[in-house]
Amino acid sequence: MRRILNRPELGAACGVVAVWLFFASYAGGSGFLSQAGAATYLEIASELGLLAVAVSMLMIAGEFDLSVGSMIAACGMTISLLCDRLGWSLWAAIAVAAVLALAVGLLNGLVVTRTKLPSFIVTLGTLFILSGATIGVTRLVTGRTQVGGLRQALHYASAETLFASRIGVFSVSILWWIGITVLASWVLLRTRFGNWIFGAGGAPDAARNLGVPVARVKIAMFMTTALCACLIATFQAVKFTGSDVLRGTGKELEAILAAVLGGTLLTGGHGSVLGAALGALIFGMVQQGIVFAGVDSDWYKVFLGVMLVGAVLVNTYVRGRMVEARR
Amino acid sequence: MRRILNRPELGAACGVVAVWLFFASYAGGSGFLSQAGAATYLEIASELGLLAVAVSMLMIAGEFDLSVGSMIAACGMTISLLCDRLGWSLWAAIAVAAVLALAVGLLNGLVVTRTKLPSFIVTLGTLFILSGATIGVTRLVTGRTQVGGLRQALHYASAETLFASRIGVFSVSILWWIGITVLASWVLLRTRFGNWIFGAGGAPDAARNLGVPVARVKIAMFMTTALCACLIATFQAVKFTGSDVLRGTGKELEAILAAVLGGTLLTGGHGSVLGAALGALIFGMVQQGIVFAGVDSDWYKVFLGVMLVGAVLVNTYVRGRMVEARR
Amino acid sequence: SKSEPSAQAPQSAQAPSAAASGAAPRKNLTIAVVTHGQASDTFWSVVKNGVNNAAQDSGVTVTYNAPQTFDMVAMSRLIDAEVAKKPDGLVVSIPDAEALSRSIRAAVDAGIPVISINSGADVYKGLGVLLHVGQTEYEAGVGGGEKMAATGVKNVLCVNHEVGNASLDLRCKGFLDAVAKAGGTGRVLSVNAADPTDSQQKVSAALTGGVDGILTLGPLSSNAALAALRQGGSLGKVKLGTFDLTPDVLSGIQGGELEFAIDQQQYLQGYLPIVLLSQYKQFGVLPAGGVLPTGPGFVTRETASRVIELSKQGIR
Amino acid sequence: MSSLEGGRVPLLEVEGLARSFGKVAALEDVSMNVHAGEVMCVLGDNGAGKSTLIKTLSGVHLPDRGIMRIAGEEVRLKSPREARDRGIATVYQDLAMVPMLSIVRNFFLGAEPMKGVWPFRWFDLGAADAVVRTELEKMGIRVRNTSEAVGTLSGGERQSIAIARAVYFGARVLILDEPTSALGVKQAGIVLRYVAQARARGCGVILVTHNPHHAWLIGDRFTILNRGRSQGTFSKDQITREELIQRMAGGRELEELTHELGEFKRETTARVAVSS
Amino acid sequence: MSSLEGGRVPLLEVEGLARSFGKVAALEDVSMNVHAGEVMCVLGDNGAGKSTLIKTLSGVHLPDRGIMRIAGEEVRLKSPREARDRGIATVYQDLAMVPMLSIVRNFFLGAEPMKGVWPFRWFDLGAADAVVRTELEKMGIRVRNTSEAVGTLSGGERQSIAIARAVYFGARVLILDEPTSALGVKQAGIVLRYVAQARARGCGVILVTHNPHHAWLIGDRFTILNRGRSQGTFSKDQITREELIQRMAGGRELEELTHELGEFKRETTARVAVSS
Ligand SMILES: Nc1ncnc2c1ncn2[C@@H]1O[C@H](COP(=O)(O)OP(=O)(O)OP(=O)(O)O)[C@@H](O)[C@H]1O
Ligand SMILES: Nc1ncnc2c1ncn2[C@@H]1O[C@H](COP(=O)(O)OP(=O)(O)OP(=O)(O)O)[C@@H](O)[C@H]1O
Ligand SMILES: [Mg+2]
Ligand SMILES: [Mg+2]
Repeated sequence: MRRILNRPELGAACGVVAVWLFFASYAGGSGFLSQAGAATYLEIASELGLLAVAVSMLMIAGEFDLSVGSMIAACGMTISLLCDRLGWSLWAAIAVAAVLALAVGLLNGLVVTRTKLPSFIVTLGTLFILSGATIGVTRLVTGRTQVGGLRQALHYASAETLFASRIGVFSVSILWWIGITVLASWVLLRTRFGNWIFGAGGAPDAARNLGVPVARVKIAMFMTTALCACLIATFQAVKFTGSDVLRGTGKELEAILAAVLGGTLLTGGHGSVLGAALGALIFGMVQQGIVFAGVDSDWYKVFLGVMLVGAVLVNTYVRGRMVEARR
Repeated sequence: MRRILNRPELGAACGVVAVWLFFASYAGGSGFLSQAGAATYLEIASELGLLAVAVSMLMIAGEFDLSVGSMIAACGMTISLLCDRLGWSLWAAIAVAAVLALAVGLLNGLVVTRTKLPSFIVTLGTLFILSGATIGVTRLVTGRTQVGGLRQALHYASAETLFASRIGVFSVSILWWIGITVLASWVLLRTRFGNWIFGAGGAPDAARNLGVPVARVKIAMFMTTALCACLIATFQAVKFTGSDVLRGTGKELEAILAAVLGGTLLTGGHGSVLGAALGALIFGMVQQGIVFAGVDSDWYKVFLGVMLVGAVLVNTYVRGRMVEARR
Repeated sequence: SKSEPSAQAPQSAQAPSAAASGAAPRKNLTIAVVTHGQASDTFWSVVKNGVNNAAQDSGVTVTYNAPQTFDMVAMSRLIDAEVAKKPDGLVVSIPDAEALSRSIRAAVDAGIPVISINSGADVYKGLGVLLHVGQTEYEAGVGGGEKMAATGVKNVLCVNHEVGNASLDLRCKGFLDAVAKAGGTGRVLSVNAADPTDSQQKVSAALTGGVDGILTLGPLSSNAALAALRQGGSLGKVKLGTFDLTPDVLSGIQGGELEFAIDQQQYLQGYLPIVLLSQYKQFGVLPAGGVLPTGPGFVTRETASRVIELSKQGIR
Repeated sequence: MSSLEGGRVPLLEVEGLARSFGKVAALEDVSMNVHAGEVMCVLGDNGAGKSTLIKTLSGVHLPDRGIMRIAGEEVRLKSPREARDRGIATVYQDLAMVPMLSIVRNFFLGAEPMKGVWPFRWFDLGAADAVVRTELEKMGIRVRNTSEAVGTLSGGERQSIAIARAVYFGARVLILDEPTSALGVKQAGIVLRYVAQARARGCGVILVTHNPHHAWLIGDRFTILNRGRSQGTFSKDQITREELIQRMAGGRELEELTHELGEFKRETTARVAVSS
Repeated sequence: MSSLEGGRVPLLEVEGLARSFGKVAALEDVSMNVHAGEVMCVLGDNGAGKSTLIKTLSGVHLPDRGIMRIAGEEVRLKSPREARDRGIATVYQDLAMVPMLSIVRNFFLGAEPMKGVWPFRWFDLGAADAVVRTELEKMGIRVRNTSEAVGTLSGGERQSIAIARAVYFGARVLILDEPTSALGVKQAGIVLRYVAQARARGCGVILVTHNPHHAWLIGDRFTILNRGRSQGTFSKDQITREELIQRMAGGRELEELTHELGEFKRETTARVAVSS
């Protein structure tokens, strides 16, 4: 019992229940409870959740990555351009995008660990550079800011099965989300590398003194995060058979929020992958629940803000003790 | 000599020189060096600088405020609505807006210090709520998202002299910027309250043990920051004789960036007001320099990102020692 | 009352003229509107006013939704959610047919009558959308370019306040194409819509390059451009045109500071589809035209005074 | 020491103090007092609750139960500031220093000397600097520069500064939590002398220490804590040094150890002889 | 101890080590060595550079100058991991613990026991837990729950865990930086016994301590540092306990202190008599 109470994701779990109950009673009649309704918020949660899982691990390792949003745009555009302009196979294009993502992640990690600059600043720089380069290159090549026609790409069908098919009304991305959450949770809690992540974030100097290769751990997490962003880009590119340069804008903040809702500390060293996944679920439910409830979109942000602070408060209250190290 | 080398703002000063030299040589012919050119980037720097000064003090006290951007929109709208719809005197409207800002700052501070939630999350909630409420109320009252006609408001002329006049080609906001920077610098470095700010951010528990009223210091800084946001809203409302609900979006990030460029640590406890003012100057010069240099606006963000990381690197390199406590 | 219309929706979609409810008294209809324009955008706030007025006039319930940023993925999810609510009609804008086709098709397949507005004139048919209300952004831009070229300018600036928003890109492209056709040159200047000081000073800086004509894509940047011209003392020397109307823009036109404003009459883009859908749902009637163009209209010094009061009410 | 106690009102007194953290009862029913001009030593094992006791006395923690009196008056300290205002100065085991702040700013944090007339009153850095220099000199510490950040100093140097600060501000009661543990013999001697000086000035001193030699050298009375409970208070004439060490559960251990060490050594020599 | 030294190659040896931080020369020309089966005590004032020496030996700092040999082989340690791989285990003064991590995870951080076949190898938490429990029990520490965060423990408890860890992993050379300073007499005794056991197993131990009693009890040789310079190395038969204390600049101080304290007390009594 005490073990359960001590888990960082407990708050998020209660938050999920609270938010669900709220919308079920308030907007249940309008389809929130229907299978189709559940499918819409689970789809949002699954994509955000994939990212939040990686982001929460990176945050536990003590770093931020603000460039994931523009990474989604960059990867999606890479896939679309390669397929649409050069007629590449979709799979080859996805592979190139993944390599690009890993390279940017590596670069982020190297700069952060070498220069000891705050990752907030470095990855903000990456955000600008990536997003600018995506716009620049796309407009240079196509004269537009959106590229479509992926449906005609080579091997589209197999990619669609894997990334954009549906099981009943539910998106296949939900399976990915569950799978990756389980895997990441196992890595974090049950492997040596997971222990190193906690050490690297909780007390980097101490961990280094004990022989943990802190820099390598952080770089690996930057690369994982970038790869997850690329995965989402792939989902969206395949599902929407194209990309635009604004896609993913703001996703970095949503992912960080989901991680925090899930009990991950902004300061690093403490957190939970499962919690981040649940945080994403809260996010998805709020986002769609507002639509189901028919809240005037003028007031949407007010609602979101109140729900957000409310969820974090419930979270903290349930966890019983306030986080010690803050910010 | 060693004293100067140890100052946190030295890096920013070098950054200013470096950026100026870069654009002077690269875009000097196109007006960057002219008086009018200087006036354009000084005007941008002065408004951002006002905010960055307050934000850097808040960051030194160990907290973030992401709601300053939406505070600008909310205050601007308050002023415009009161004058345009109710025919209030401009000065009365400004006073009401300032009171509103102080109240929101107080609320931010109270929630952060009472609940011990990270200010990042709390003020993100405030950001959503304020921005949503501004949109909602404005549309409810006017059916539009932009309100103008401030030129016809009572006492516009006197307000214009104070907030929107020009001395030669230079905006009067530059004087405000210099004045507030000097005042804030004095408070931070030469008064008891300033010492408390450093203590509250550097080691809150230790400071509390020594009798520093940490919570009150933080709340005061939240209120100061909100007030500065309101000041900028006033500048812009008077200068552009109206407001819109988008105004200020993203300013919070720019202010934090300017503060970091100026040597303020994201972790709190260390930083400089003068540095933040210089950071804002760098920002203004980069933003305008790019236009003077005629860089294709598609690539604007790439340039900004590279300049940003470059400036921070120069900053850190010049300061000689890397920041110890990071993030 | 929810289940009733949804049960017969498929039939009415298959054979509108045979709608069972044809002669029935007016029912409690629900129409969903999903666009790509944020609530904070001046242009779209007029559309929304049209939607609301139409809802009141024809006694139907409407919900208006738009993503918080120009985000096609979020927009498709909003459509999904609305479709899950099974409305009696759906109004969408289609700035990116590729991204939205899946969600729009799903709505059509679910038997919901769909009307598209604003953008999507070229693709709406293929998606099974009944009707399009509005005009393409590109043509509006071309119109602006022709008007600008007629004043004799040679070096123009298109001030874009939201890079990456496909509809703004099209406006600029049309504008620059038209100016180029008339023998002029020009470029795009991107500014930050949220910071008028930034916009003003950027336009000021760009003016040093000998620009003699400026088109702004919305009132946010037109105010800043006006301030920049005032600051540089080039009011009247540099021609200024803008998209969309506000009281400030109109008084600027009256005072001769602005050359013209392009008016898409977006109020109609909000008003018409609601009325059309409610009529269609009740009586199965629909215009046969396909595309109902609402613009571009130009407001110039001669016509400004008539429009100014309407603009204050958020109708133009 | 009995001459100092009889009938006089203690400077600081607690009765039946209790404090727990979640399920951990760090203090249960602790009573103790300190008079003006005496050194009260608090002794005990690791985790016995000594630091918790001291933090409760200085207003950092609120007690769950129990009464606290300052000069006979019942009080309930709600903040360290209040304690400080009532003349209680404390050196915490975890130091209460701001690492990124300079030595002089740390020294005066929360009690800055002011100059000028309101509202133009400012932090008199010049005067502060002079005070710090002399105070540190008195402790035998030579710092290169009082505007250097505290974070760059060695553990012992930091400890010394914290003590110098508390002594400088210590008005009536001076509380020290293991002040000598990180210090070399020389610095420890200086600290003990400081304590003696404070006592001579009429201060009441509460001293937590693990070092029975230091305790015996300076203490007038001794309170022994064990798992959050007081094991009794002894004045110097009621107990011998050996008894004290014994009670700190260390005497026998140390003796045994000396004995054991001899055996180990023999073993080692044997092993080494075999292996070489 | 000469029997252990003559001609044998030291386990760990440094010559002419120097290291500065900016303008502060923390170490200048320090030479020392430790053989298998002996305890080398490093003594010195606060800020003498003891911690810096130890951090250099364990790969945390790279030396500016100087040679380091492990079992006669010249090495240049680039990371703590390398030092650990070469059999050097260290307990740092600033502890090297991750406060928010559980006891068992801290204990094995950087050297987790693994289970399963690659790539499905995982951290064997069960085995780790058992090890931690027995190791801590050996040190006389009872923790409620090994999955509790280290941050909630008292200073001494944390210190004990760090030592238990180093002893458990200590292969050839065990380095301890002031291990007993935060400990009660009892726990300090246990730690010293640990050190003796390690020595008996043939470990070379380098021990930094401020406590001359502890040093004399356990040390075989003594190196004294002063302002970053070595003041010589003495084996136990070359120096008496009193001389050692003297050299630590403390003996005379303590004597003087005892003398002074007497005087202060007299003053105090006089003053109190006057004031009452
Ligand atoms: N903030 C806290 N949260 C939870 N437990 C705490 C807290 N502070 C102290 N404790 C627990 O209370 C007990 C007493 O701690 P305390 O620090 O008072 O011991 P101590 O006597 O000072 O020990 P040491 O000699 O090692 O410093 C310990 O078991 C510790 O784990
Ligand atoms: N990272 C660092 N940066 C700057 N100066 C340092 C650093 N580490 C140590 N020093 C300086 O080097 C000198 C020696 O420090 P060190 O910690 O080695 O002393 P020590 O002998 O361990 O002292 P103590 O007994 O107080 O622990 C001190 O003056 C200290 O200020
Ligand atoms: Mg303690
Ligand atoms: Mg040391």
